[in-house]
Amino acid sequence: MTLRLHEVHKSYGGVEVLHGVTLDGAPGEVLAIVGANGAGKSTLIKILSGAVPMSSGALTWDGVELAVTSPHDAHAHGIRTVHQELSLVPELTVTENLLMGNFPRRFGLIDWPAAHRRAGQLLQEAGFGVIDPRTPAGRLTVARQQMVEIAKALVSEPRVLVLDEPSAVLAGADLDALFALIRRLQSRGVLVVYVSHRLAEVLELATRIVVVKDGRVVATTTPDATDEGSLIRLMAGRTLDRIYPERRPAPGGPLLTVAGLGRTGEFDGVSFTLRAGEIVGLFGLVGSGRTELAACVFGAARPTAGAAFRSPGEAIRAGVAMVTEDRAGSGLVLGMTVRDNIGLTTWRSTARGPLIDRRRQRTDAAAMIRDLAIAPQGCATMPVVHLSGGNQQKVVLAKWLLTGPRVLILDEPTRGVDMATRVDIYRMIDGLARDGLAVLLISSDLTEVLGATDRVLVMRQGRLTGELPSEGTTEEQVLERAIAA
Amino acid sequence: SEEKAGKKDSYTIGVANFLLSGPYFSGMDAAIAAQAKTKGNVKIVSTDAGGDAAKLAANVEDLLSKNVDAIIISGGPLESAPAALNAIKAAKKPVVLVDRKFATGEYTSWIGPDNEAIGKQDGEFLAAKVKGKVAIIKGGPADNSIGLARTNGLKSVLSTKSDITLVEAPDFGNWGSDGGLTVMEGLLAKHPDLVAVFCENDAMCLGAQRAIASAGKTNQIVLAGVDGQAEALKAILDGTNYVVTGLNSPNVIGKLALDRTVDVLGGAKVEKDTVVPSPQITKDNASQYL
Amino acid sequence: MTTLAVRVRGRDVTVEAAFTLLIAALIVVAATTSESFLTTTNLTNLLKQMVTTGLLAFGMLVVILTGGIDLSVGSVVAFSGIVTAGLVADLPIPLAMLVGVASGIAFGAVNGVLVARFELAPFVVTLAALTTIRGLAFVYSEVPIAPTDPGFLTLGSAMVGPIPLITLIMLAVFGIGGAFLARTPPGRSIIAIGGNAETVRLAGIDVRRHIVLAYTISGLCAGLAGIILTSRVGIAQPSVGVAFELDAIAACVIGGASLSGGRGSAKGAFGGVLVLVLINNLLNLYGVQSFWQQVLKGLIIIAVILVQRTRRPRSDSVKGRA
Amino acid sequence: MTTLAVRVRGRDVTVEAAFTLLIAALIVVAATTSESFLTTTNLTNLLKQMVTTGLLAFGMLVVILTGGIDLSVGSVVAFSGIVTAGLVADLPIPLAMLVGVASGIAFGAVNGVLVARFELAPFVVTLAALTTIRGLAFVYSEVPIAPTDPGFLTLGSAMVGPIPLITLIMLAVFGIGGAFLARTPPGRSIIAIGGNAETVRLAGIDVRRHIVLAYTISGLCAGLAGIILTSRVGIAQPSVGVAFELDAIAACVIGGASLSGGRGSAKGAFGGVLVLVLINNLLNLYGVQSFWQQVLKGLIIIAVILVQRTRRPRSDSVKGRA
Ligand SMILES: Nc1ncnc2c1ncn2[C@@H]1O[C@H](COP(=O)(O)OP(=O)(O)OP(=O)(O)O)[C@@H](O)[C@H]1O
Ligand SMILES: Nc1ncnc2c1ncn2[C@@H]1O[C@H](COP(=O)(O)OP(=O)(O)OP(=O)(O)O)[C@@H](O)[C@H]1O
Ligand SMILES: [Mg+2]
Ligand SMILES: [Mg+2]
Repeated sequence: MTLRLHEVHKSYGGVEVLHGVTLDGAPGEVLAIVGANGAGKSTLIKILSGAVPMSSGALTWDGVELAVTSPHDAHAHGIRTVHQELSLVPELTVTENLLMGNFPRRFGLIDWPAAHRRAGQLLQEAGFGVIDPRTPAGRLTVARQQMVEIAKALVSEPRVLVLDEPSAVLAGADLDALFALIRRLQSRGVLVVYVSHRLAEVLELATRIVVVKDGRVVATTTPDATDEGSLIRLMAGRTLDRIYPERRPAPGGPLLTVAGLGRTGEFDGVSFTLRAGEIVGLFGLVGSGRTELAACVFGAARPTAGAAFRSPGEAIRAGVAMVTEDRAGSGLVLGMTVRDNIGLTTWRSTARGPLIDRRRQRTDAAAMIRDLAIAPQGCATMPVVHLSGGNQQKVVLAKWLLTGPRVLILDEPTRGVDMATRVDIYRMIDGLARDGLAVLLISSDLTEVLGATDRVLVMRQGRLTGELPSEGTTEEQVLERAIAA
Repeated sequence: SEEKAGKKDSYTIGVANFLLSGPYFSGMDAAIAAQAKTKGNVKIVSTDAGGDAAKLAANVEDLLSKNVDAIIISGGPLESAPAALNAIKAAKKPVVLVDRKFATGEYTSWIGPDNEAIGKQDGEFLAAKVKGKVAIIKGGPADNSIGLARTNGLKSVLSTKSDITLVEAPDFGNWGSDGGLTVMEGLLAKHPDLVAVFCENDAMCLGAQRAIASAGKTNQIVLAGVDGQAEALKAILDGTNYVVTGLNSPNVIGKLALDRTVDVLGGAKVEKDTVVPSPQITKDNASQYL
Repeated sequence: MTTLAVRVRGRDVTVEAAFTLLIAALIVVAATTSESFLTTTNLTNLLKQMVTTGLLAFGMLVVILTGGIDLSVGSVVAFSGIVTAGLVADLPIPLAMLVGVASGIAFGAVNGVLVARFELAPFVVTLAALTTIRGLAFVYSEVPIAPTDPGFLTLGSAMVGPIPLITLIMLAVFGIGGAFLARTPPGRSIIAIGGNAETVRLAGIDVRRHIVLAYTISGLCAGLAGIILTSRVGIAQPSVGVAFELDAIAACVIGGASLSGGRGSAKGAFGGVLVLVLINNLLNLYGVQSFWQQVLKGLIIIAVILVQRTRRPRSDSVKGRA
Repeated sequence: MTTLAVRVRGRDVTVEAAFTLLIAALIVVAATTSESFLTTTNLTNLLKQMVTTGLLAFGMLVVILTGGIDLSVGSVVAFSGIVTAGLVADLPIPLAMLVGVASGIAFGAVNGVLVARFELAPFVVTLAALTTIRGLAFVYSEVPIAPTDPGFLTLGSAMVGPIPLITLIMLAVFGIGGAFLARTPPGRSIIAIGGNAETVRLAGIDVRRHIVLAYTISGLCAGLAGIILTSRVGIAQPSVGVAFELDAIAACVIGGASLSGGRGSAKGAFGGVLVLVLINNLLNLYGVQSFWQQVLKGLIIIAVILVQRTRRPRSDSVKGRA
């Protein structure tokens, strides 16, 4: 019994992005797909789920061809997918998002009490019982929305569960819940297809690992037969001697001081100072208030206690830049070209008279595309929505780096970014700090927070609960302060 | 009490305008109000249906809610407005129609012009003056029977003349000067050899006159309109190529209508239908209407 | 708008409090400042006057929920009315009326197919439909048609107790339609499509079919409004219904619907209809001069949505969306 | 719409090929089937008749790009025209015209502030403005005003070589306006706001100010259109301009603009204006009777957007958005 994708080709507007991919998976397997940003992982998954049609190739189950031309067909064959981009309907409740198309009915009408019960049960079974099914989905944090997305795939006992970077926005207990869920499904004979950039996780979960590069399968291996280093080499085509650059903290004068900042219901009495040349991590569990804190510091939201910038414009003029966590919602104008997105922060400051300096915009964008290795080739004039997730993240980064900031706030900057590029980003942050910038790195990735920073601020339920040097601090020490006593 | 229907010392009269946003209709509304002022004991409540038959019915209902003593319907939408008339009848109030007469339905009295006669009048004037192609600019839409009556009047005269050919503009001028202008421009492109233009009202003719002037054909084409709008009278008086119109004065009709309504309320026996004559206005007599 | 989530027997009952208050305030003002307002005649008038806008507003709401718009409703009203009036001569009245409604359904379906299947912009599709259908109404009959059969007027004038029959029909549409939107899978799908069509597609639901359904419902409501209007006025006119779509859309938006889809409710749209009808009625009862009526009507609408808005928690972001 | 990216001297020149072809085809059909089409009179008519829709369409485009809509333009045309005509008696002509345009700017700014500062839905705000401003035009003068000074007619009738002055003014608006949108920071910001206002806000750009600017530009264009129309007709009417907004919006959408904002171009909108004006002109030249004109006009518009659509690579998702 195997599911098989055979010689799958896919072109977008004449450009081929998958060049004949063949892979198969059996019930009870966890098949991991890894690859650099833009390698074609999500495209493959969209084909498997019926979201986009393949240009040529076949999908078979036990040698019998499955006609999957729509998500509906995929569902009918028991293939359920959690896509990379969050796409809940924000106005609707969790229940409705979960049961869309599968409502319990009485006399033809939706039985709402039964629906809420069923939704609660689904969440409970998935290990996400903390979520109230009656909440509008838009009110949930990104992490909880992701959990809802995952629970949604379990509505009708899938045979194949496809997860495209489900862990990118999860951390701590939520991540554990996800792993436990995957193992349970695996033991029930479900085929799990798992895409992730977190290689440690892949090595822990997978029964087999498929490495995709530039739209081709370049290797198939098992966790026993490989390690992170070899995987990165296969994906990136280069060796990475170390992931995090060597840091020798030498903080200069204070660049940004936050004192007694608070916003009712979100965080309270937060004070810290960022100094020139240092990288400060901000760790906390999901919902601890880090994003709101950053928004207030940057002037994007109004604090109710303490003073901060009054508008993003003021912050930018003062040399502060902020990469937000929600790239589709507040980081990018998806329909605009990569070049215009990169130019958004600078077209005014670099204008010549009333006109935008187009030559400068072009060269600046080109430089950023080169420095951050934003793929694919010639993407400067492509709408940013056509880029892979990781590359979109890099575009956001590029936009802010161009403002020449002295203080850089990064909210989950490596979410969805492949290992090789992450290493580039860490190097770049390191380089910026060496040039005298102060960096605040907000992250839910504990390894990253300890590896890439000089000291770590820990936040719990809207309050700073600790400050630790990164050197010599263990993950347990950080978690201890992040988790409520 | 001694106060029987129609024997009060002061009255409120409701005016249900079908469409106020034209100079003719707003003039009518103003004339009725002005005449009411002269009476001293008549109050006017006026409504505008904005050209919507259903809204007219609603407005009539609102007026009846206010318990007006009588209703004047100005520029009725149709050949008939059964529901509105029924409501008025049910409320036992008199209703006086101005401008448009209803083909069916019960009303107390009607005062208005004979639109076909005005068209005929223009036709006879043109027949005596020109030979060749004569264009017709209609106001629209196709169910507007006032315009239709005017055009039919004109056609009834001119279609019998062998030395005149009629061309009808394919699109409507919507009763405004801007529409008249655009329609005329189109006509000129297709029929450069026109000798005269008839418009269903003066506003359109004023626009058409501009188009003719722009095309440098002022000496070739004369214009004939309907209504007696001030600007048209002036153009006629000035001896331009605007040569004739037929008076359809809202002032005269409005004044008569108010008087008629008050008479009805006073219990007088009145004439049912009153045609207000529409004298032909040319350069010779235009000054007396300005 | 502030929404108080009240839970009744485990169900969410969302009370749009500020809006209800607003309408109540309008009514109180009306009742205390105009003697005529609370008379039976006037209240009956109000009930009748809300029917056309009400029917169109419900259909419009369904389309707006998908993120679309239907500009053609006024023309459909005219077409359905004139065809029905024309057929009364040859067909039994109920059958003639059925044909009128069916024509509305057909036009709606065509709009829906063009929008869903051919992915054309709803605004342009229905604007073109507005023009074409209006033209067809004139092609059918250039002149108004007054059916002589007095039975034809029954629908428009019948009373059920103190309530006009046509008002009951409209209320039924809102009742059934509201339940459709709130409690049936297709209704929920239509709302979800407006929130995020791609999500709905990925959930295995046929988005296109639901969009067609939405436009068809709008056509059905417009067709129904057409025959009711004709029966009420007693005569069908091919030129009736110009700009009806604007009031219908305004009612939905005043009632909290978002023109980008996914947000809006039958209750809200009904409230919007009430607001519009009350404003017109009041201005008439006060005897405000017609041009000043227009000036005031616009200002009052702005005031109404401003009041709603101040009750809504301020968002930090600015959208500037329709 | 297929866009061929042609690179000229290192610059991207996006040629909207299918659309240009379509307009060319329309012109060829016109020229070969109607003798009158290529006459000087007719071509001059075309040039003049596109001015009002053109000016309104550009202003509308700017608003649509932000994701908004401006329904009030027709009323602004009427107000600006009647005020200008009224003031000519007391003021020098250019000054009177300036006041007319300024009134448009003021109305636009008020719309913008209501949308941006108070976060009200553009559709309802500008619908209310449509009503109020129309009322104000009638309050200013119920009857048409014909300025007696013949100098007033100059603007509308002057020719620069074979081209009417007013056409040149409109072309200048598209030229300068197109450059504004494509090449200046506020222009690009307006487009980006339509794409994602929150992203733009976080980039330190004052979103509200730009939204106000967009509506002000629309008001300015409508004010300008008002004085030009009055000068062309020679007489100002308070009732002019009803439903002008529909043609303006249609032109933008036919030209590829998305009513949800962020997508659209001056070139496209201009093409849309051409399409609409050509359709009207052709139907008249063929002598198609009025209501058949309506029927055909709608069908042709659908055909036009269908042709555009088949040239566009199919998207995988269904949107059904306005
Ligand atoms: N709709 C589209 N139109 C054009 N090109 C597209 C489209 N979607 C994806 N692509 C291109 O296809 C390629 C593969 O993208 P895909 O999203 O599958 O990458 P991925 O492996 O999932 O990357 P990531 O790790 O960043 O999520 C990329 O070059 C991307 O730019
Ligand atoms: N849209 C919303 N509506 C209501 N409450 C919200 C909303 N977004 C966040 N919250 C709440 O605000 C608090 C802070 O959330 P925030 O997203 O800032 O946390 P965070 O630490 O940045 O977490 P994350 O890892 O998800 O970014 C949490 O209690 C969360 O539940
Ligand atoms: Mg991906
Ligand atoms: Mg966060």
